[in-house]
Amino acid sequence: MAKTKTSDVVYSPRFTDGAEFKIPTFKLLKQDGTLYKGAKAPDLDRDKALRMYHSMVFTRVLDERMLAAQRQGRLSFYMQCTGEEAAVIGSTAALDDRDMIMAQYREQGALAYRGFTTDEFMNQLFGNEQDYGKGRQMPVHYGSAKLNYMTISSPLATQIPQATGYAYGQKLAGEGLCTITIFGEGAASEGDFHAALNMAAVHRVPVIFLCRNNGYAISTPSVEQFAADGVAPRAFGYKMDVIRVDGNDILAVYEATREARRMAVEDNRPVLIEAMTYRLAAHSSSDDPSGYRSKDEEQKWRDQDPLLRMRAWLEKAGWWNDDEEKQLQESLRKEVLATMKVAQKRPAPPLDSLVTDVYDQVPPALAKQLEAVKSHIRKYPDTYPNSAEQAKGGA
Amino acid sequence: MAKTKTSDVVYSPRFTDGAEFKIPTFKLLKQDGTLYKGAKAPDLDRDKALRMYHSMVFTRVLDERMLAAQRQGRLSFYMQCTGEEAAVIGSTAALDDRDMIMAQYREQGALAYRGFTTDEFMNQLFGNEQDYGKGRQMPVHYGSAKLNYMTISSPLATQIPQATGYAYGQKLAGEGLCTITIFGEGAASEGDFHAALNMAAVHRVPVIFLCRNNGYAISTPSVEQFAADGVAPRAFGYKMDVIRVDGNDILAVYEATREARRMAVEDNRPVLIEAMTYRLAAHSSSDDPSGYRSKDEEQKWRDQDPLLRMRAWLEKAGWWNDDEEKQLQESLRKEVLATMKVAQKRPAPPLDSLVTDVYDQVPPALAKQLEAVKSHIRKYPDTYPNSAEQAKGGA
Amino acid sequence: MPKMNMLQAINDALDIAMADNEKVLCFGEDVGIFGGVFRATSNLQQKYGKSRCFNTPLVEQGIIGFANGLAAQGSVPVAEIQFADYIFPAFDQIVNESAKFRYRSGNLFNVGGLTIRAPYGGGIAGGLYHSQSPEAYFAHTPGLKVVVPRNPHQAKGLLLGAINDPNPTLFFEPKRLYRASVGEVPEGDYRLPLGEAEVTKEGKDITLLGWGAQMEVIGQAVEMAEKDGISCEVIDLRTILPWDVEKVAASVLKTGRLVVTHEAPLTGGFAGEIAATIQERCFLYLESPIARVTGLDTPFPLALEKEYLPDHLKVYEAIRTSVEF
Amino acid sequence: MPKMNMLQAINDALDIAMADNEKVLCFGEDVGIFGGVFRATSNLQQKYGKSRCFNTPLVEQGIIGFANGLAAQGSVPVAEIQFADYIFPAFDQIVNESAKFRYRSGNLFNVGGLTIRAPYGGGIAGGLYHSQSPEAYFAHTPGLKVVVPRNPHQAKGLLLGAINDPNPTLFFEPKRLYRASVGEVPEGDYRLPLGEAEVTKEGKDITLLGWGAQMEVIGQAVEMAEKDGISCEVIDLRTILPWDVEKVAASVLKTGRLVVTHEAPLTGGFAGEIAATIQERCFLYLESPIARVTGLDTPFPLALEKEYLPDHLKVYEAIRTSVEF
Ligand SMILES: Cc1ncc(C[n+]2csc(CCOP(=O)(O)OP(=O)(O)O)c2C)c(N)n1
Ligand SMILES: Cc1ncc(C[n+]2csc(CCOP(=O)(O)OP(=O)(O)O)c2C)c(N)n1
Ligand SMILES: [Mg+2]
Ligand SMILES: [Mg+2]
Repeated sequence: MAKTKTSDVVYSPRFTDGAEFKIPTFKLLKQDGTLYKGAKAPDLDRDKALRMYHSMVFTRVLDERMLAAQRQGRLSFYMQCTGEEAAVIGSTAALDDRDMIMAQYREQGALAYRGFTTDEFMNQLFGNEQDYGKGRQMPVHYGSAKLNYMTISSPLATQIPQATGYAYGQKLAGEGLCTITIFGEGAASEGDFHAALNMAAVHRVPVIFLCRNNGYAISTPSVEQFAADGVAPRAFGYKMDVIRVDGNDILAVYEATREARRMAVEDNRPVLIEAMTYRLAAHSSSDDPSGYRSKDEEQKWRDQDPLLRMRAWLEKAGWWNDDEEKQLQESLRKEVLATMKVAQKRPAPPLDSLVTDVYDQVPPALAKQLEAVKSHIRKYPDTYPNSAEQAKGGA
Repeated sequence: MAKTKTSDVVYSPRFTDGAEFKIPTFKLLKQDGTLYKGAKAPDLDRDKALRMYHSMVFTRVLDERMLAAQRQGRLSFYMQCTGEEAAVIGSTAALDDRDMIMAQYREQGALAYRGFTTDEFMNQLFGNEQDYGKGRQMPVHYGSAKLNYMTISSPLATQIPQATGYAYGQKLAGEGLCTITIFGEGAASEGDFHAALNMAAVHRVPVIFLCRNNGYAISTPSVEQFAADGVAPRAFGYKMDVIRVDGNDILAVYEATREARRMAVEDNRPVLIEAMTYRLAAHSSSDDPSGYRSKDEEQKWRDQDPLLRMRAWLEKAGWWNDDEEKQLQESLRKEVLATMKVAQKRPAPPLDSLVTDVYDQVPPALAKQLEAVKSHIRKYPDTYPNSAEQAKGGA
Repeated sequence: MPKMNMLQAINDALDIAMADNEKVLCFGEDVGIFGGVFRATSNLQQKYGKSRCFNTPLVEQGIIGFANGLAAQGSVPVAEIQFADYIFPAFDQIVNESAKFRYRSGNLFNVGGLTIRAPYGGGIAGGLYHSQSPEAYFAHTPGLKVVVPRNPHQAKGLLLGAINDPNPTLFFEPKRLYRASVGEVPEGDYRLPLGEAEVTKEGKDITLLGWGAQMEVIGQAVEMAEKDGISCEVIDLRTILPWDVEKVAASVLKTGRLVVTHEAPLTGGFAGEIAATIQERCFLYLESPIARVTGLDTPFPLALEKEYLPDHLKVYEAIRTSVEF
Repeated sequence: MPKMNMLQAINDALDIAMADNEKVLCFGEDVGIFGGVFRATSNLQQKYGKSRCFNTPLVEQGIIGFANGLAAQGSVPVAEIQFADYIFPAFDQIVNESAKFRYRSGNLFNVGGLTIRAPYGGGIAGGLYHSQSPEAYFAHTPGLKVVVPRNPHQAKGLLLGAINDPNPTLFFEPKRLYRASVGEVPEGDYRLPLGEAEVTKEGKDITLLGWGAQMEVIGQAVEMAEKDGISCEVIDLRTILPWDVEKVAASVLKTGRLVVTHEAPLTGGFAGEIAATIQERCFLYLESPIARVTGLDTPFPLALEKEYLPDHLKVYEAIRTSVEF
């Protein structure tokens, strides 16, 4: 019901667009690896810090190798996390590993941090018979039940209200877990985003909304995506706590998410985090950004590389050095290449997977459709070389 | 692209939900008809003020009579504007009559102000052959091309992004006109609302978003609709100018809308207005509010009746008196009753209207379907008494 | 057995499901303290608390997105859409998400626990936005189940079947029957199978097929036809997707004639799918063209609702035409 | 006549429409300076300015809502949905609004100027979210027109037809053909009629019916069948709604056999509507059951796309089966 306090009354029309109410950016770490004056590093031990950094380097190496593989025609499609590793990995590191992650498609760093193996990555990328997704989705649509990483879905923003629902279920279950959903500033324009935040605030759901504001949605710059100062002020519309963070500063992202998680789990207060970052690579292997942005702009952000920043911090802490870096890079490169070669050779998923998982069980009419496909393949085995052998089994 | 100003940086995580940034309510007129201290009445001449007041009284009378007609079984359904006349009529009065109005369903006052005749109202309510909508929509789904009032559509919030588009077209046409869209605080939860505001802000569209925050969406109180302090703070998310106004204060609504219109038309700045008001009646003739709110609460708002408030102001200005009031009420009641009786007796829309207006022309297959219906009716004329006569004409 | 109307039967089913499994949640617009605009969720909040039965904000895409997430988490959401006409803002969440959740993840995740309830259909002077029958839109979407009950007994058993089915299920309730259809309803938990049509009357000259409120219409038409000496077999499809091809084909192989009826527009309606499948399965046995008695290819009208609806006389005429072909 | 691929033909049509009428606007995700992810709107912003060709925020329901409002105002919006798979968030604006705008207002208002363009269909290794063929969802919606071109010449003429048609029209572009289909395209403005199927090849033994990219598949199958001595009549439906019943029925009355093919799943696909209508219209003339060669009742696959697709061999087999029935 409408409520007004007398103290909140004015007698001449006063319009406001909220611009005077600035949301500051939270930062801890400078590019040279030192902390800002007055900043305090989060409570991270060496092991955890190195786990985070390893995941960053792994993600970078994976992205470089797989883009190259795509260019060589080994892979149909690829999307890089490059430039956004701190936002994705810093936030994941601040969670309980049992918390659910519902991401967009550019968050392979989160999965790497959770322990998705190189082999698991490759199987999805090549859609082979060991892909958990059974070769049904385009590359980078990873998922892992055991790592609590929801399978990626291409339609943008659909996972955002789902995260609200998932977290509501966690709240009822009472196990002290929460859900984080990660998405781009473009996806945040979808109606689903608005629904998700509003419902989370009304029902006090333990969910963290992490927006990677990387400046672009494919070719569309954020100034054509929204007129406001980023996505953060939308939280006010739902009375949701919000923080803006330097997305290239892994310590700040970690700290912001740690505190957000506490608010979500202990107080059932959903939180919006806007991580200001930049997509250093093309949107995907199908995209060429030179048509819509300048090399200068890219360079400005390359100078803010989140990996170099974390590395500098680790080195200053005495936890990392050039040799270790070289060795890590090399071993990861080797591992990625070797694993890729194996995965690429694995056979495609079985013909029966054409009809499984549509329902919990294959309905009779669909089973007949599969039989018809098999008998057709038996007639023209040369045209369907991948499945000709398997079709033989048919009735 | 991501922008940060150094001055906007913090070095420890600071969350905010914007609650400290209060949006005040703009008021001018007290319930006793005097102005608040420091308030200045808008520049309204006697004729305009009386046009506004007449529309309010007409709307109130219409609502009372038609609800009674519904109770008597003359009408299938009805929805009242009662309690919200100031929000609807005050805003409409501040527009150019050529501006487009895209409303929800509870805004008959706007149409009354524009000059929709009692007969036009009745034809729609009874869905007779003179209904512009050809008896296709439930009662209260009015529309008028000549009065620039878009035909009401039941699916909530769909008209809000449409208003953005309509106004964009007006901007290109360059005739200095704008669009206002009026909707409830419940409808503002739909994804379409978010899309509409964002697009309007990005494309600098001359559109006014007027939210009637009347405390309820059917049985759902606004505290279960959103956690924030009303709908107004959402404007910040889009960097849109917003004003909150006492929706029962017709002078304040008028003044806020007048200024909003100026901003929209002269500066291409879309504006959100949140009018705080209350639905004094049931949601519709099908609803009984006693299941979800108290008589006390209703009484509190009845004491804020916007009609009584305006009347008191008019009387203080010497523009209105008891006699005139009595006479107006009586003549309007008579007119509504008399017009209703005539409209109710008008025949239903012609049988052919079953298939017209689906497309600009009736497609051949659909014309055949109509023929089949006609020949069926000819076979069973007694079962379809309303159209039996017309079916005779068939092939 | 107690007598109930369809709303009571639905309320009873929800009550049993919530008592049986604390993971069952009911929510949607006005379903909380108010019990829904039709009162199908009456007393559930009072009984099971605000955390398990509650109002949502007015945003269908959010309701179903939220429900999808809950189901993926292992809860058993029963989401209400206030009118089937307002399910379309949630179309993406249903068609791209609910329906494809299990498939795209290779069965790592699923939203099998999801049930979406929505009143649908005409005959209540609701006009184009309170009368639609959108089942065919969803029936073109592999991964979904679509169920429509014809009376209180079926409504309770099928709804309990839907809630317990491990697949996302749309449950369309013929709102014209909410209070009009009254019948005996067994007490306690019972579940009718999804995916199975029911022969509600045997006959030999012609098969009549429908679902939901059309079953009553078929009943009246059949009564007239039987007076003419035409022996009618009547089938309630009950589950629109995946549908029971075998039972329908078996009947038509016997009778040689088929009339299918639904309220939705003809073009693209589900009767088309049935006719296409059955003409193929029963080609040599068909004695006359498969007839469809449906709404017109227009939005749902108001003043001319009576003329638009596929009523018993239109069905009766189709029977006669088919038999006299 | 110059040779063009389908993208160039579409770009040419948009260019002509914008030059011809300043009320024509093109917008959608990435359609501005970038010219769309497939480059169908290349150079239009450069030529006609940012106010007539522009990027929108990433919100399909907003894009179509905005377009509906523009059309109601008298503008002629050509809105792009980046992939047909992403049209579903706009389903409500299309099905409840665009389709019913004129009807519900008694023709006071209309959105006849609206055209919605979207690349659709499979064969590009796009998996379940970059391959869908959603035409049947819209074909169940009176008030809409649904058009699918088969080659560059048709694409340009039909798109100009759609933009100038006074009804809201969905224009689905077979993206597999965007660059693959190259052909002669007349210069300047020409408009192909909506609602008319085209007989692209005459024959007497069997009728083959399809639209979009399936026309190429039909072509290959027919070539095989004709080598077997089977004379095939080929029809491109072109407009799915409202569809040209007369032309199809006339052909089947002549040939006695019909095969319909589309990529979308079988159940609820538009081939069902066609089969249902034609079995009724041509009952006594049918020599074999009407066959449907379609996608399976599953989401669109990736690794097994080849096996899923209704390719020329499957169509050829259907022809043989029909003729040998
Ligand atoms: C509903 C929907 N619409 C459109 C697309 C096509 N699309 C894929 S990614 C993308 C841009 C997303 O931008 P953003 O959310 O900022 O994420 P980023 O790529 O920058 O990480 C678009 C338009 C889609 N996948 N889903
Ligand atoms: C998309 C959609 N969902 C649900 C409804 C059913 N419905 C009609 S009015 C209403 C409540 C609207 O509340 P609000 O917007 O606050 O307007 P008010 O009635 O208070 O003026 C609901 C849920 C609808 N018409 N459209
Ligand atoms: Mg982005
Ligand atoms: Mg309200």
